[in-house]
Amino acid sequence: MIVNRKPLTLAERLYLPAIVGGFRVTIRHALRSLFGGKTVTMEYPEQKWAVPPDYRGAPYLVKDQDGHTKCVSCQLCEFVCPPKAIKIIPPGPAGELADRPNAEKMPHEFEINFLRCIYCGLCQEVCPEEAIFLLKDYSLTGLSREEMVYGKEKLLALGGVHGGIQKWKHKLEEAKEQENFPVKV
Amino acid sequence: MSNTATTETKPAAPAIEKIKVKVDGRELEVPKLMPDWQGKLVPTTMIQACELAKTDVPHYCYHPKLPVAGNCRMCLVEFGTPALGPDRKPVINPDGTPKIAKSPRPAIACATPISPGMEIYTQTPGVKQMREGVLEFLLINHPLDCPICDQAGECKLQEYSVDYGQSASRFVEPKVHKPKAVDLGPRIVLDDERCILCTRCIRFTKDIAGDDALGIVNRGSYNTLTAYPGKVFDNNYTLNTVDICPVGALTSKDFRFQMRVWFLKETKSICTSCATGCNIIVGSREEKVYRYTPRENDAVNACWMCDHGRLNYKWIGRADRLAEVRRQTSEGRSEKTTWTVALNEIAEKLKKAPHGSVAIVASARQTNEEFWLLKKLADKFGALTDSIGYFGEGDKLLLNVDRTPNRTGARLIGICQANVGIKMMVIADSIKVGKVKTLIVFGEDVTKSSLDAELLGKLDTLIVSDILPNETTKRAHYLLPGCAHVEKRGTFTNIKGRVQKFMKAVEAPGDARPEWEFLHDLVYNVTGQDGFLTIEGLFNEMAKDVPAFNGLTWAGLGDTGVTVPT
Amino acid sequence: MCPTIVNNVETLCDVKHIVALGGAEYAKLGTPNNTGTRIVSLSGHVKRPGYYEIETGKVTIGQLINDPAFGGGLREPEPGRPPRKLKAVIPGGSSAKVFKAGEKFKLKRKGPDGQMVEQEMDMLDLPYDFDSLIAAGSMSGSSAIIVMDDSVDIVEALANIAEFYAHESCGQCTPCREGSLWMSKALHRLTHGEGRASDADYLVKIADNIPGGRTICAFGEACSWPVQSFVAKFKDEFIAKGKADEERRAQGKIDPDTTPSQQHESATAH
Amino acid sequence: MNWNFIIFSVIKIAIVVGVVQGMVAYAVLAERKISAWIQDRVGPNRAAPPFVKAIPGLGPVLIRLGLFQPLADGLKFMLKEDFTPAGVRKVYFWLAPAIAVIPSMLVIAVIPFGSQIGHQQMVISDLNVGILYTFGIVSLGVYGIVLAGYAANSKYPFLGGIRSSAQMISYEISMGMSVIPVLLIVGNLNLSQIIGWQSQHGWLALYSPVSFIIFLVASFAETNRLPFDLPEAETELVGGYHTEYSSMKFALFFLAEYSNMIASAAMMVTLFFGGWTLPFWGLDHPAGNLGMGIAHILVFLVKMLLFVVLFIWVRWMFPRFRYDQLMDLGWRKFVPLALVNILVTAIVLWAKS
Repeated sequence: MIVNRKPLTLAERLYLPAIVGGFRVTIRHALRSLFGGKTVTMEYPEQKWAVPPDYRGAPYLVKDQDGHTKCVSCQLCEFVCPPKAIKIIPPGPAGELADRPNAEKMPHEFEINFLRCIYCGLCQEVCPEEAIFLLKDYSLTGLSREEMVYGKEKLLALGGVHGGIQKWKHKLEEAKEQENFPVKV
Repeated sequence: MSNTATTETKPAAPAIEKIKVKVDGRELEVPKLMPDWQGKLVPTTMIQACELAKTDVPHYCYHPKLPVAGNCRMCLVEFGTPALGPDRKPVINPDGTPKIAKSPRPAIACATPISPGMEIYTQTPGVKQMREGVLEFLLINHPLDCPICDQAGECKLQEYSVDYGQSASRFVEPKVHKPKAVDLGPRIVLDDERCILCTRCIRFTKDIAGDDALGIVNRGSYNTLTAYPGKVFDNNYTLNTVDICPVGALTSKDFRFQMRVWFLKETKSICTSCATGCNIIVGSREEKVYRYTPRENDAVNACWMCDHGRLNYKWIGRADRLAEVRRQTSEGRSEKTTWTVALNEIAEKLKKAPHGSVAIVASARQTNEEFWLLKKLADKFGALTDSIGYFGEGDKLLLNVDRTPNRTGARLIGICQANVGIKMMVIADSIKVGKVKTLIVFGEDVTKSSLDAELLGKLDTLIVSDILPNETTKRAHYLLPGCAHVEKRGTFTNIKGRVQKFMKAVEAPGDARPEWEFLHDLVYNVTGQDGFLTIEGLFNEMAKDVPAFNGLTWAGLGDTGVTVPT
Repeated sequence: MCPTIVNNVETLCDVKHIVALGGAEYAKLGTPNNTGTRIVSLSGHVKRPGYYEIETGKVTIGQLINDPAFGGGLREPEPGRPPRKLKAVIPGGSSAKVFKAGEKFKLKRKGPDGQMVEQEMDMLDLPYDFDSLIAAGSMSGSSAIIVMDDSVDIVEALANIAEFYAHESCGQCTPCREGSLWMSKALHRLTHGEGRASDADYLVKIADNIPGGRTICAFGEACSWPVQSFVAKFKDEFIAKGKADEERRAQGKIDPDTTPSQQHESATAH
Repeated sequence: MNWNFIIFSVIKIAIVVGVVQGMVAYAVLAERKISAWIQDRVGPNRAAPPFVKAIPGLGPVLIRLGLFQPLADGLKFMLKEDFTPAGVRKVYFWLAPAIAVIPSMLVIAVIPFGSQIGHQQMVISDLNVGILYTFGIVSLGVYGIVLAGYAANSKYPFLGGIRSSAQMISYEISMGMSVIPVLLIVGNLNLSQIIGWQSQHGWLALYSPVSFIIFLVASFAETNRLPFDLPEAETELVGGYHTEYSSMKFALFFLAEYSNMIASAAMMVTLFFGGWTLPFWGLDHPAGNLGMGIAHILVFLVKMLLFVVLFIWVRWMFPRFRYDQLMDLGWRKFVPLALVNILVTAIVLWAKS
């Protein structure tokens, strides 16, 4: 469809009314911000942004209520990570056992390269153990590339404790209850 | 095509009568008899007919190479047979087709033989409902610990849950708990909670491995897979139970918690641990080999491989792998150099070498193509050639006494005699008397056989290509780093004369190059004979040149190889 | 290894009669198609539980329960209580489908004139033979009759039966192995105060996945029939029990819809 | 040669150049602050030497006003890596920034920025052909830009340079013609004389408003300021002619732009708004004492700064012209308008006489 533009009126062609209008708008804003103090600028280090609850910040590893590592090194986040920022080294057959009962496995090393991370949140979404969360941190800085690769200890320390279902603990309790069921082994 | 190479050595079987069946409404002809797990001809089962019809029937306990147990009930299908009238004659529909009497009860496709005119229904609502029901039963007591389980990604319970399962669970009771992380033997860990009691492992160990070590104890839902009390599950085939376990109940201690299977790149290859030449799949990620798994080849290893071969891969990624081309300077110092320099210098020296002053010791772990290129060099100088044999104890199933993968190839190409190593003494004597001045060694530590360090010291030129350092590589004037079989392509000829190719899975470390590549350069520099720069072309050239391989082509080998007369 | 024959006592008892009477004479006992004798194991809430040998089909279930020669009627009530009423009868061992007291069946029977006639009859009037019980939707099975009076909690009874089957399942094939214990666990929950009103349907859905040729042997059918028939015929009792549990839990528990602050407010208001 | 003249000229040159440089620096700050205010922002309010914060009361205010930002900017320009890309034509690449700066400084030489202090005329060189000199020098400025665009040997600077040359040549015509009525009215080319005439007869902007408007718009174009900043147009040409420049060389282009702006403002004040005069408080006569002399200089500076603010204000108000619109405005609107303006002025003057 062709839209025929309206021909400009003389006033419009002269630009002058528009120029005057421009002056008016700009002076209004200038005066308001100069004397009214109505600015949109947030003066960052002093003023901090209230992060909305669904904000996707930096992904960190969390611990459960008992302070145990939740991650079981399933590597789904490594698989799903679009920029390949996550690297997990599984424990291997001789590796250390998980620090909580019944879960058998936890990562030997868990690295997130925050220079690559795009904060998409797919790792959080895919995690079957609810062990990785995008927390509110948005100002990650470092002085070297190595510093921006966060290891397991650092991620766990930053993530803190995050509650939720303790699947493996629940299973262990269930196994003990089995003794009381009338149909026995 | 030549008539010397045939794909199978079996005599032509008598023609088998074919019968017509319908699978999901599609009519097809299937043989009346088909080989069972032992290869015996028995009446064809529904599941085989469905496979021929390219219809997937889900199953857990059924395995084509194992006796049928029929206990998982996953392969239940509905079926009908032609209805018979009171006169025992088929009833005909008005449109002329035979009337089908649908069986009121389902049947397990794995154990029910087909009959002429039978119709099999695998997609009816009834069948789907039965699959859902069975899957639900299997899942209620399954721990659902896929994030931890090594089987995740190649787990049939996962796959069928996606394909046939229900989306939501209605199970609200506590699950049955059974022993976890049971140490069955030196290579196997058992998680009884994950076990779905298909008994594949029991049947394999009893009927294939012949070591009746596993069984089920307790009743009902408390059924527990276990080794015979006091007995350790330790034979040379235990890890096959890990492969056939449809879930993650049996896991390999070697592969346990090492890597998720979906990261592994799968490369078709050949096991090099003995002369059987089992077909394998190499699982690798980021230039690291994580595991070998058997690849089906009915002419060699069916679906199995031995633990000895399966675990023999760790040397590939060893830190002390040779990764530099090195030469010895006139002062006897070893220095790093480049392929171009080394190969040119070797070629110059070899060109000057008088006839008969060169000897070649090849390794029976090398490929056919490499033997052929070495043979070309040997022919040029009238060189003595031989290889070294390695022998161990064999077993009845797969493990051969000959622990090298390609002695047959070396013999067929003319590198060694049937009695391998017989010329090593001749070579030693020739060095001793000063007749042989140049020795080319590929992939062997000759100081461990008849050529000791003192003899090597008498040589003018010692050219060594190897993968790992040893006494011989230390004394080499020219050290050429080679590739493990997973780092290159090529073919092996197994003990029965089956020529099988293998593919490249990982990159070689450092400067290491496939032997056939630099041998080709060397042959060209020395003899001026140009061949092919690709393994395909090289193989095809060799097949034309070597009588035993006449008629073979790289493409014609396929994935499972071709048997040549030995 | 020697071959071993394991014989049922009932078989051996029949053999005794056949040897004594001769085959043809023995076959004249009972009714057409349902010949010979059966040993009925009468148990439950009757005055005289025990084993009774009867001619097949010559005695009705009602006679077996009430005739002084057999059960002699329901047991006496506790002092000061009204007389007992019949509630249910399992006619052929615990796997057979249950009959509810007062149930009526339409059976095709050969009338006195030799014609097939349809005849409505009460559960108690069913002759105890093979065909009639099958026609009534159950079976004579092991001919073990279990009589239950109105003191019986039918859910407890089914839980007991299901427990037995969960314990007896050999575990070879999947549906019976997993289904039997599942049903038992659900019924255990229902009888221990953790029931849900939806458990009646839940049980039937589990039970429906076991029989019908899906299992290797008939044990699958055996463990699912009682569940199917009990829930079908006494559904209101199952639902009532589940509902009672749900209500009790709701009272004892904090309503998940109320926020802690609201609770606090309501607590201070009192 | 008169030693007195030389000494005082050197002093005047030093002061004028120093003041203009300083004004450039703070014009940049003004640019940033005014733009911030117009856009509801705060603008630079951080940079300060460490001791400033310690000044009680005043220190934080100075910092918030960003008064030390120009220092930081200047320091940054000096410390940045001076990068010479591969493939540039080096001699011209180094020459171009200088050629851009020098004319912008030279223009100021003939502008009377005050009446007199003592016996010294507050003008570096009171040329009789002041206006002609100005136009001559201003037309040199384009060479720096064209040369920069050419020397960088890169697409965007090249396009920027070409645009700049066409634009500046076009608007010089209308700019030059817009001044002719002024000259007709005053009858003199000497800028001091023009101011003198205005002190007696009133500001020329009132006599010839059309001339003023054409001159104003043309000076926007001449200084490559928005809405006519097509030579550097960030959104289409990355940075235009100075894309490849960095560090102090880039700063020189900046310097040139802002001193051009200041020079234009000075010219406008001189030609149309009575220069250092004000029609009241007796400020319209040459100063008799030191106080009046300084007052005249202040009057001139204030008038000039108002124009500088106008330049900045306009920049943050208007969108950029399209190139064809720019040319259309220059050739088909302003040139005829200026011609008509000359004619009308001439006729009026003829009729009056």
